[in-house]
Amino acid sequence: MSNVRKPYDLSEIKIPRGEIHLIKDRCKGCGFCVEYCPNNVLEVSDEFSEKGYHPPVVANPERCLNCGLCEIVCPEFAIWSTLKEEVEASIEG
Amino acid sequence: MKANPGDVFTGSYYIDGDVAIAYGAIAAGCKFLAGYPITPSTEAAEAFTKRTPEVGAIFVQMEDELGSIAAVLGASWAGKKVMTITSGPGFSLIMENIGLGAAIETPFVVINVQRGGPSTGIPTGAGQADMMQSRWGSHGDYEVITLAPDSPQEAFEFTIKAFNLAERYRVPVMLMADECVGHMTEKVVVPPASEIEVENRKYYGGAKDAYFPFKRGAGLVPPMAKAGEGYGLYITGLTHDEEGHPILDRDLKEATLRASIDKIRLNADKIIELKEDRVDDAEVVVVSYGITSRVALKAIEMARKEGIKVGALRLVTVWPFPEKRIAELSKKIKGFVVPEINYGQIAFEVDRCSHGNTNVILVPHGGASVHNPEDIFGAIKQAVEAKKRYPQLVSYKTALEKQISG
Amino acid sequence: MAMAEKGKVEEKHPMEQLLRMDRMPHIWCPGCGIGISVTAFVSALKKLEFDLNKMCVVSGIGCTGRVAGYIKLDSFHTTHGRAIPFATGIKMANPDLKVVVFSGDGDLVSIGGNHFIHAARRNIDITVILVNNFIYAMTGGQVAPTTPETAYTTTSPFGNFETPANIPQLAEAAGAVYVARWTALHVRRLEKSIVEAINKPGFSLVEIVAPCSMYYSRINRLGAGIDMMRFYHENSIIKHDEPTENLAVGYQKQIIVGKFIDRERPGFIESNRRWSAEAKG
Amino acid sequence: MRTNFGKVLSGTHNFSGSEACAEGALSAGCGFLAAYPIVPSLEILERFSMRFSDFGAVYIQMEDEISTLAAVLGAAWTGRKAMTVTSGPGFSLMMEHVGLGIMLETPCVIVDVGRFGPSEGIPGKPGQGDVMQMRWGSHGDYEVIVLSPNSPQEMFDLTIRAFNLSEQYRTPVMVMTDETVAHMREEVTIPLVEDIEIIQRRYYKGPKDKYLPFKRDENLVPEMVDIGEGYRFHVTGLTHNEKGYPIIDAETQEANVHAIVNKIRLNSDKIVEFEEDNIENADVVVVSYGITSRDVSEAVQRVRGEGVRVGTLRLITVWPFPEKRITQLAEKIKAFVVPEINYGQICFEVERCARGKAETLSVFHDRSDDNGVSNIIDTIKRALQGSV
Repeated sequence: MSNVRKPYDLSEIKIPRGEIHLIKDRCKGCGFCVEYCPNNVLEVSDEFSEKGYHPPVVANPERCLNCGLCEIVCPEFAIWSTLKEEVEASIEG
Repeated sequence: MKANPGDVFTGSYYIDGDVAIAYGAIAAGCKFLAGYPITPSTEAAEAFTKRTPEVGAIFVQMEDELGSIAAVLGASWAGKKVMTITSGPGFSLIMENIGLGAAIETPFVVINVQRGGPSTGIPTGAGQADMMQSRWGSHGDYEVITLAPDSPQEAFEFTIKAFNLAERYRVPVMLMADECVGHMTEKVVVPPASEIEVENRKYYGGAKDAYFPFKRGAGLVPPMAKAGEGYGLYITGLTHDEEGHPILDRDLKEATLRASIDKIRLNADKIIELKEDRVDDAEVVVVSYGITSRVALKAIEMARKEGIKVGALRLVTVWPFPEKRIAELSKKIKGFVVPEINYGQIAFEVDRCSHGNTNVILVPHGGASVHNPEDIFGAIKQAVEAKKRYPQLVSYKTALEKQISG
Repeated sequence: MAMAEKGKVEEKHPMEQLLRMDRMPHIWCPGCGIGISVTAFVSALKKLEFDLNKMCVVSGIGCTGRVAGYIKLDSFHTTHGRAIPFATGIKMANPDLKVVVFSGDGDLVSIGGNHFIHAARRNIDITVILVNNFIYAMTGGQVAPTTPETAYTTTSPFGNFETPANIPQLAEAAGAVYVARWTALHVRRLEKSIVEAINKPGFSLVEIVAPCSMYYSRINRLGAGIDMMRFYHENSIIKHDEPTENLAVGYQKQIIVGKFIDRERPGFIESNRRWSAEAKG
Repeated sequence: MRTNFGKVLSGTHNFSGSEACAEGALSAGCGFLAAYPIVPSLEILERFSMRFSDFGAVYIQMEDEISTLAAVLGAAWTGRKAMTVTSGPGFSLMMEHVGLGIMLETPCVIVDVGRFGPSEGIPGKPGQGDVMQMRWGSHGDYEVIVLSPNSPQEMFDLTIRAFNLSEQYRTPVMVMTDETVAHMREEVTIPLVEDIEIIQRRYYKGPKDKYLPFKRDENLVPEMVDIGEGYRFHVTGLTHNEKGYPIIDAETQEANVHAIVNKIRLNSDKIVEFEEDNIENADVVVVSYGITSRDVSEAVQRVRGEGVRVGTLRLITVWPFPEKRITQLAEKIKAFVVPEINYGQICFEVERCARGKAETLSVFHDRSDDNGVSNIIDTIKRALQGSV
């Protein structure tokens, strides 16, 4: 977009890409992680866990920024993210 | 006196023991319940609460059990029939004011739905380990009455009985249920009000300025007066005389304490209630109370099938203890078997009252479940087969105990 | 398949080092806010700059009372209402320890109300994390000292008519030096407050308004835990330094959150030492 | 560790029972006392609050007796020897935490200065109405150790013994005294520090991650660790396994109760202590404890002058009760006489253990009555006549 000015340090900014880890059988399907993921990485799956809950599924893995909110908002210690890579920022992002 | 029809929900219900307790209390005319939630007794308070608007009763959920029992004592002196409902840890917390209640001769009912202990223990499992506490848990000397129901139907009936005894003797009455009875759902028949005998408090009727709160007539139980009716009551937990004044430095003989104990001890024969089954020809008598008496029945049938003559003696009132009856039986039989969901409480009392005339075999159980009838049966066989008089109370080694102690 | 199984075992949640994984799964219901309070606490612990071996957690009875059993520090699950005095004993006997009381509203301000007042008054150097779910959940949903007016519980079947306790106001009046309140939704801010509270010398309190998705929400038909979280999202407002008299919580009304008190007051041990020194001359 | 034993007042002093108790506690290494003021136990806290800083101990007056015992239990887990002091009503308030102390198997000492009860009773007069409460006052099954001193010297000695037993068996131990013993002033000899026998806490020394708070030795007693040493242990008042984790099933409950009860029952012969006098050839034995035993001495002196063969048995440990000895004596004598400042408590236990072999006569020992001692004498005589 031409009307967006390009930050002068754009080349230095690294955007983290996270990887979601999920222990499905700990999930009790409360939906907090799905609801509060700021980048809508997660969705409720149709799958059943061992105890009959619907665990989340990583629907948009490329959008995870490894912010860690899912980890802290999950009451069951079932989900967390780790840093996979850092990518160059771009204004199209 | 008959129960007030408005308080009796006549009918046939399929309810648990806790709810039956609430119905019993309401039928007995209880108009004030103070309590604090504790498993496994909470359902009783919940059931009571739901009925409060219909019968004009008050339920207050206090900040803790100490508050609850104190409120109960206050409400009793304001003229209501009162109770509190609790379980083990809460029961320990009310100990101080049980003593106050006994000292100032206040009628009230305490429901203890016993769970596994000590401490927090097993909240959802049965126990019978507060039986001695119900008699001895507060400091100083006092006497109380303790009842133990073995079914929801009895939970209903005994709650009424508890209120009647409390009012008749101006004394704390403990209904010692257990988690099994509290949570067991069975048919409970609530008869019409005309068939429920309810006793009301004896109030003083004389001149207001001549009223002494602890002055006894022939019957050992002093009549009561309500707060706020011009009697100028002076009630204290300090040791007091007939007028209610503290005696402190005066001679103890002026104190009414002895009389407050004697009103139970000397009336024990009238208070004590037992249920006996096939005791007359028995070689062995199983002494039990509460849920354990139902388990014992099974063991008794097993023994009878093998030709052993076993009788059952069930304590309806656990305190006062049926001293005389136990002593009498001890001379005739080969042994008592005492199953309890504890490591020996009432068994010691049976042992004491047997005066070494017969063997006493405790069947212990740590709690959280009921006895295996096999264990009680085993103890019955041990009692029949015993060749000698044991030097002291013996504890039957149950399968579970064997497994644990290796 | 075997590979996958193996892979599963190797997956380790980053909080596991501070949790008793042999006790999992925990007892809390789906959508309960206590689990989030624990994750916020554990994240806070990771940010602290002292030896966690020197910290212990004391709980009373109730759903939140079970927290001590899941945190892998020296931990005590004590009697109902008495977590604060138990913690006081620990702190007095060994002032080098950091002591955190983690318990519920009924436990700490009803049956334990007296101890709450006096520990704050003495300014005992402990941190109290109080999960307020407006109900006695462990025993099946009875009215609590915090139950909002008109809310239904099993022992207020016709709606609660009692005035609930305003916990931050109580804490302030009694003498607490740090008082904050967040909902279970404000996890990051909550985490920060827990760090601040633990680092603050003296009696600090963090109240967490949390969903009881099983009893409070079911009896009052408020939906699942997620629905209560959405309610917090829409109805909580951050007002730092708000006078605590304004912090009462009504039934499904606005919840004011933030840090309300952060002040200095001599602590019990400090005063005790000063007085002893003076007395000795 | 923190105790400065240089401050132990070795030597002979004229102490009240309360002062002796406080000195005994400090000499035993008591590092923590929490209490709430109640007559007639005040003098113990007063003495302690004057002296604690010399020993590096901690003293805190809590908001009530409930919190007091909770604080003591918390303090005990930091490695300090801890104690509380109270009287009747306060003791009743402690009942729940006696159970927690038993369940967490926490060493601590509870001193109950008996006043006349029930309820507020007569705060300034001695009572022995808490003796059954000591044994049965908290809910659930457990066993306790209760010591009963009858002089200021014993207030000193038995307070130390109480700490020793509590450490040895990892259990709360109670010192049951009474208003008179607490207030009477007598000569008390405090030995040299090296002559005071102290049993230290048994600590676990294995690898930190292998510590099990309830793993038992052959005496069923588990080892302890202190908070803050990196063991990261958990303990709970719920029924628990060796690890200290709550387990809700009958088997764990049985194992838990079994251990708590039997660590005292199976060791009771080692714990039980009593004192006998003129037992040989006695026709009547007077069983007593605490202050009552001193009145018994006087009564017995008098009747012996009349040629009555009477012996005495004084309980030093009231619980565990010397069951076997009473049964043994019952075979040989005609009757037990049991004077107590209550309407009959330990007499029931004597009666039980006598197993019908000897009679048991209870005496309400009214110390406010000039005839207190002669009531005991009369009962001794009645016991002799009754059986002849």
